[in-house]
Formats: sequence, structure tokens, C-alpha cells
Amino acid sequence: MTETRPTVLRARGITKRFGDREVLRGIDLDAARGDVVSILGGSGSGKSTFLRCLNLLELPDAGTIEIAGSPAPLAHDARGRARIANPRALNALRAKTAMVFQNFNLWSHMTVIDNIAAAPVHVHGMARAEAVARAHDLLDKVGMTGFAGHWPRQLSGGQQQRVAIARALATDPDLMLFDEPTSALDPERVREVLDLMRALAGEGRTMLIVTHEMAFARDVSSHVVHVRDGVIESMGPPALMFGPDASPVFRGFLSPP
Amino acid sequence: MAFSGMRAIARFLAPGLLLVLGSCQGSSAPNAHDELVIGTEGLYPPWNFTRPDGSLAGFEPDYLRVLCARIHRRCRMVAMDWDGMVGALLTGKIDVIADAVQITPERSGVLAFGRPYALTTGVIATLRGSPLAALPDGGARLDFDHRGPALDAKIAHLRNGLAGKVIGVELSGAFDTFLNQSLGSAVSIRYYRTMGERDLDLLNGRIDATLEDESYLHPLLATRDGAALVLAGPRMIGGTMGRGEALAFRPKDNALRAQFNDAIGATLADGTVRRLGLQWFRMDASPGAAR
Amino acid sequence: MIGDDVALPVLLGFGHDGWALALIAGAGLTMALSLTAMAIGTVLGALLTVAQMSRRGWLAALAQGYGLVLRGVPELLVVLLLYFGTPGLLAAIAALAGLPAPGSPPAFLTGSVAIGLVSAAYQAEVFRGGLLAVPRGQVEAAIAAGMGPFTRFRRVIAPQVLHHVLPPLGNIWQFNLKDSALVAITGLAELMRVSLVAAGSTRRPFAFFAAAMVLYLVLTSASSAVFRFAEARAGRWAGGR
Amino acid sequence: MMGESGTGESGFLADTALAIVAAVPVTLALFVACAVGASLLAGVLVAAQQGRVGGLVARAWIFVFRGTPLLLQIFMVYYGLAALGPVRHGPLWPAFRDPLFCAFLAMTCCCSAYIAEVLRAALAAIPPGQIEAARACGMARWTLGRRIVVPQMVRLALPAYGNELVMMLKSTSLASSVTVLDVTGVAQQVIAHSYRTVEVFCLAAAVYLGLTAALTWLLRRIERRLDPAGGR
Repeated sequence: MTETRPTVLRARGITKRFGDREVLRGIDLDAARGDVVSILGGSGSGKSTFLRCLNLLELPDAGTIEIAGSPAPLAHDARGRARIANPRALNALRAKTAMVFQNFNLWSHMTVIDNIAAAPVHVHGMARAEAVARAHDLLDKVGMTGFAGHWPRQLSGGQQQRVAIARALATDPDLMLFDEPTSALDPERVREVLDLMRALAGEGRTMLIVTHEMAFARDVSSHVVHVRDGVIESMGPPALMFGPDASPVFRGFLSPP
Repeated sequence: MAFSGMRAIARFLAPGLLLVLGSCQGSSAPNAHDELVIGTEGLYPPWNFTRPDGSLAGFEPDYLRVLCARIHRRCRMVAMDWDGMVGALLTGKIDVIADAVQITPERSGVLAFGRPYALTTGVIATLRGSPLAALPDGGARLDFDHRGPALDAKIAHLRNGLAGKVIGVELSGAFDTFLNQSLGSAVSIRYYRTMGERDLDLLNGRIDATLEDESYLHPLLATRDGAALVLAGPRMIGGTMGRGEALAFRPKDNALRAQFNDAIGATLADGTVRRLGLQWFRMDASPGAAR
Repeated sequence: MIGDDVALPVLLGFGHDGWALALIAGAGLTMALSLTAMAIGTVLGALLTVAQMSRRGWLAALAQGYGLVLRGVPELLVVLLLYFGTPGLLAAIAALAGLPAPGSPPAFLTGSVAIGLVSAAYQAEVFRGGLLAVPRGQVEAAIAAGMGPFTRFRRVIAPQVLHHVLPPLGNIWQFNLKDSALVAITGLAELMRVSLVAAGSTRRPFAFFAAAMVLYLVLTSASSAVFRFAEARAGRWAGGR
Repeated sequence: MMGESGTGESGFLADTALAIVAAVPVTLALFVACAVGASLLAGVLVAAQQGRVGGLVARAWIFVFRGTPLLLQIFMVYYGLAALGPVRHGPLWPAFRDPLFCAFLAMTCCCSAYIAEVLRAALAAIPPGQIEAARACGMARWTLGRRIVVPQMVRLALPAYGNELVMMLKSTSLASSVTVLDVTGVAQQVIAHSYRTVEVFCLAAAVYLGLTAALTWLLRRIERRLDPAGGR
């Protein structure tokens, strides 16, 4: 990764256990501003858990995270269980990231415009009029002009996901996390979301994307990461990862025998 | 997550709840300078009854106004059912009972009675057409404090006359004990919370008779509905039926009782009780009156 | 004396011998009593819900036991027990703290607490159901957006819980309103008590109980209209109901 | 009656417990009679709701009995109806004269309204496809009702119906207000003669708690047996 650009994400030794099962076994990952990192891997490999650890939706059992210069306020109690050391710092950290979920998770009791304006108003204290004006711009940007007053239940999956992306953009995050953003969509709706993500990547957004869309990963990513059994099996630029010199394990993952 | 949010709310609300509970505990502690709370039924005309506007009226509200003025205390009368009144007194809900309470031996074990301010007899009322209207010893006075063969014979008359009948009385009223002890095996007793309910069932014929104070029955018989009723059998006094109506206090409130006794003595002497009796009962019910 | 030889229209009217004002005042007191009971039940029910979902086993068991007892005993007994039991209980608490016996709380408070205690047991169930009905993913989205616990509750959880709990809360309110009639035994002049006093002293039970029924029907149907309106407002996002 | 008979604290409590337990059959008889009566009446109400005139009557019935307190309804039946000439002088007076019958009548009418709502909801919850399927294979109206609708309704209605039964069991305590000597009535009588409130009411509360727990357990068993997926 090019050293001239500032580092947005620095994760070191991320470990996570669910009961006896060790899901993440020490993952290190860096991302610089403008990087688009695709995280690939089989189901149960731990890739989604890793993503959720980065904004502390899951608390890692060990490891350190730093996002845009702010360290994650992780501490451990006497029995070694992770806990939040400082809730204020936690919210500050989360305010620098934004997440797009597989199931969109739009707040169903808010209109489209309120979904987008909620975090700026209630988390960042922006004036409502300004937040709404910006939300309208974002709606235009994601191609949902005219849907401001709709309820989430009135939208198709692809439309909901585009609104969710607008919601994620509303706080102008340093790092965007995408957790399988197209997996819950009908095949004919996948394209509209991927096109939007491609446009975001073109703007220089820093994005971490857990996905199964190989073509997208190859064409859009700056880096591709292959996670297997809770560790990074191989990583590199797509040209390398999808080229003839790729790791045999990753090749096996791409085209199972 | 939802949970932590709820906890935030709970943390916010809990002190307020404690504050409310705390403030209600501090209220209405009876002490010498506070007002006295006097319990009455408000459903026992003409002793005490509730007017449509909710105010209490009758002999006792009038009389207690006089007494409270004499002992220089602020008084407030509250209405409650008789079956809860003794409990309310003993637990401090009220300080005095003024509800035509008969002085009976059973009650004297629990309550401390003041000087009686009225003396009335109990009598049976039944529907005009009922066979009970012809009970023997009509109008004779039975004094249960003077036991003897003559009294036993008259009780036997009564037991035979009422055998198999349904008698309605107020729950834990003075006549409840008498019926239970003297006639319990011969009659079936039905209990009512308030006089009004008992009267309705008597007029409906659901019960055959009631045993009730004459001071209550005389005015009832004078009404249009009450005209269907007649008095029957002897007039009874003393024993478990009590000898006179008095205020009831908590046994430990001796000073308060002494104050009231002085005031009652004074009002008996100056004719106040007689005057109020004539006004409300159309008879002099004071203990000294020769009847 | 009273109530004798007075025509029924006069007895049910607004005049000196009429009980209309007393009945209406009684209906007002019934309303106040039920509202207080409902509020007590909401606060206590919310606390019980928190306790039930607590990770501390004994606390959850305590809340569970409270619900079982209060939902298994007749409301009438709860009212009677509280009415007769609180003065002694308060005196015992005061004695522990070395204070003089505080006497007894007014009938209104005792009655509304009694109904509120029962209401809380039912409301706790409703709140728990409402919380479980909020999709987990939407809460996660709020966390990921950086909302703290209070903002999350205020902006995301509460509005959705409200939508889910309003219909069952409406039912509980109706029960509170009708249970408040039991407080009549404490002598509090709410609607039931006034109609009983009027029926007894005028010996016109049919007329007065019928009048009370009409007033109760007005209260219950007016409040169910209010709830329907509130449900429609709180649930616009959920589509036609 | 009670009161002085016991010797000391334990004697009093034992006497009271005996008197209260002796009243359990009254409470149970009232409950069973009301449960049967109200369920049958609720069935009639639901059937009536299928027609136009009957629907109006049933709706009014449910509106009145769900919208007013049961205590008031009991007073209305016991004192209110008795004040009407046709009732007092009619052929049914021997029944109306009895407080237990009046409590039974008021409770049956009241609970039928609640149960009718439960049944109606269950009826609406039967998937229409199942009825269409039965029609498609030529089932007669009566067979359709007996084989498809009623069994489904019973299963769907049972949890809510069980709640109503528990409510009903608790409501029987209101019969004490019209001189019925059920568990609550006996408890109140003991208190009136002993002035000991808290202990006696706690005993009565324990009896009701036992009764409702037993009923809940029974309902749970029936529910499990009727659950087609369960079996356990």
C-alpha cells in the first residue's frame, strides 16, 4: 500500500472466540485513504466477523484497532473478557466509520429522508434543515430522487440498499464497511447496487467490502484479501490475486474442483 | 442493546418513583395538632348518610361537629364500609369511629368505647304479608343483660318463629353476633356490606327478615318503599346486641377518649343530644330518656 | 328522609335531589384513578421488563415471580390486601427506620397503586414482547451509526416498541378502567361506589346501575377511540392496519 | 362463628385455612358452570355474527359486556333486575332469588363476550386455502365445519381461551359482593369477626394462586397434546 496516502485503518492481531470456537486467529490489515479492499472467503471463514470487529459491533478478544488516528477503546477484565474502556471514545470511533448491511437494516419507522438525516442530526448535532438538504443531495447521488417521503417497506431491496448507502454516506465517514451488500438482493437488483459502489470507489472513498462478487472484486478493488479459517491466507492487488501467480489455495476457492 | 436503553430509562425514573413513595409516607400522620379523621358509613340513615352531592349528613355528622368544636379539634369525616372500619381504626387509617356503633362485649375486647350518646333497641322487620309478621311477644322489651327463665322462654319463641328463615344482617354488625350465638343453628344468615343492599333484598323477598336498630327502621318504614314492611317480635337490647351507641377509639388513645367523654357529658346535660335526636330520629334517643 | 317519593327523572337529574352530578364526578374520579394506575403500571412494568431481561439470575427470577403472583391472584384481593395491609406495612418500615408510624395513605393512592401493581405485571409482558419485536439488525445499524444507548432508545427502539405495544396496552387500559370499580370497596366515591350508594339509598338499583353502565361505556369507547387514533399515528410506517 | 374458637396464633390460622378451603368447592363450581355456560354462549354469538341481524345483536352484546366492569354487571343482575316487576313476579324468580345463580348469570354473559372475541379471531386466522381445499374435494358444509374448521379453531384459540379461563377463575371472587360465600366471601366473613386482615387475605390469595397455577398447568398440557408439531 502506498505510503504517501494517510492510513485510515490499522488492525493488528484481531482475535475472536465464540465459546470454544476460535473464529478469528490474529488478523492484521491496513488500509490507506482511497483503498478499496475486497475481503473474500468461504462461509464461516470469519470475514464478516472481522468486519464487525472493526467498528466493535463484536468485541475482539485480542488485538488493536486504529481508525483515522483514533484507537479503539478496548480493555480486558480480570478474566480476560473484552470490554469497552470508554463509551465516548467508542462513539467517536463509530462516527468515523459507516456500515452497510446485508439486510439493509433501514429503520422501518422513519421515512427515507429521516433515515439518512438521523445520524447527522442525532449523533453529530447537525441542524435538521442542513441535514435534510444534504440528505436530498445524497438521494440524488444514489439515484433515488423523489423517494424522500417513502417508508422503507414501500421500496424494493435494491432501492433499500441504495438508501442504506446514502445513510452511510451522510456522516461523511473515513471508512465504509460493506457486509455482503448484495447477498440479499434479487439477481436483477444486484447490478444497481454494484454500480453505485463502483461510483463511490471512483470518488476515492475508502471501502472495506465483504463480498461474493468476484468480478466486482477483480475490477474495482485496489486490494483483494482471502480469509480462511480465521486468518488471512493471501492478499494482494487483484491483478496478482486473479493472475497466474496467485496462491493455489485461493485459486481452489475461486474454482472448486 | 434494547436492554441497555431500557436500563438508562429505568435509572432516570427510579429516583422519581422513590420520591413519590416517600412523600406519601409522610402524609396524614395523626398527632395532637392535626385534624382528626372520623370514619362513618354514610349509608346508615338517619345516623349518617351521603347526600347526592357527596356530603355526609345525619345525626352523627351534626353531633360530631358539636363535639369537635367543644374539644377544639379540626375533624374530617370519611365514608367507608363498616366491615373495614375497625381494621381502618386499628391500622391508623382513621382516629375515631362514629357509626352508631353498639357497645358490645365482643367489640370491647378490640375497641375502646366512649360514653354512650344514644340508647336504642334492635327489632325485626319483615314484609307485610309474611308469616313472620305475627311473631309472638310483639313490642315486648327483651333485656339480654338480665338473663333468666323468662328471657330464655322468649328467645325460644323467637327461635321457633324464625326457624328455617333467611335473615339478612350487616356483616359484623351488632346483630350478627346475636343471630350467630342465639339462633345460628335455626336460621340461615346472609351478610351484606351495606344497609342499602340488605334493604333491597328484604323488599325483594330474597330474605325473610332483618334484625335492625329501631332508629334505622322507623324512618325507613315511613318511606313509600318501606311501607311494605312491618316490625315484628320483641325489642331487644343488651348482651351481644349492645347497650347504647358510642364512639369507638383505639385502646391506647386514652387522652382523646377522655376529652370526648367530657364533651359528650356536657352535650347530654345541655340537651344538645336530645334536640338532635328529635330532629333526626323523631324521638329522644339519649341514654337517659325514659322509654 | 332521602330518596323517598322522588320521581326517577328527578333522581337522575341535576337538581338538589338528583345524582347526575355525583355520577359524573364519580366517572371523573374513575378516569383519574385508572390513569394513575396505568402510569404506575407503566413505570413499574418497565422496571420489571429490565429486571426480567437482566443477566442477574435472581433479579430475573424475582420479576418472573412477581408476574406469576400478581396475574394469579384476583384483583379484588389485591385491592383488599393493599387497603388493609399498607398501614401496617408502612408502620413496620417506619419502625425499622426509627420513625413514628406514618398512618395510612389516602384511598385514592391505595386504590391506584393496587390496580397499578396488577397492571404492571401485564404491562411487563407487553413491553418484553415489544422489545423482542424490534429487528436486531436495525439496532445494530443504530450502533454502527454511532448512536449512544439513550439516542438509540429514543430514536430507534422506543418508536418501534410503541407501535408494537399500543394495541395490547389499549387492552390493559380497558382492564384498568374496569378494575378501578373494585376500589369502590374502599369507600372512594368513584363511579361504581356512587352508583351503589345512590341505588341503596334511593332503592332504585336498576336505574342507577344502568346509568353507571352507560357512563362506563362512554369511558371505554372514548378511550378505545383515542387508542385507535394513537395506533394509526404510531404505525403509519407499518402500512395498513 | 370464627374468631374466638382457635387457640392462639396457629389455631386461628388453621381454623381460617380450614374455613377457606371448605369454600373452594363453591368457587370451583361457579367457575366450571361459568366456563361451560360462557363457552356455549360464545359459540352462539360467533354463529350469530355470520348473519346480519344476529351480527348486530352479537356486536351490541359484546360491546356492553366488554365495556363495563363485571362487578357492576353482577350488581345489575342481582339488585337491578330484581327491582323489575316482570322479573320479580315472573316464573324465573326462584332462580333470580339465588345470589349464586345471579353471579353465574352475570359472569356467563360477561365472559361469553370475551370468549366470542377469541373465537372470532381464531376463525379469521384459519387459512382460507384450507377451506377452499376442503370444498374442492367436495366436502359437505357440515363435514367441513366439523372436520376442518372446528379442530383448527380449537387449536388456534386455545392459548387466548386459556387466558380467559384464568381471568374467569379470578373473577369468581366478585361473587362475594352479592352475599355468595366463596373463598373471598368466607375470607371477608372471617375478617369481619376477627379483625385480622392481612393474614386472612394472604391465605385466600394463596388458595387462588394454587387454583390458577393448577388451571394453567392443565391448559398447558392440553395445548401440548393438541399441537400437531409437538407431541412432546
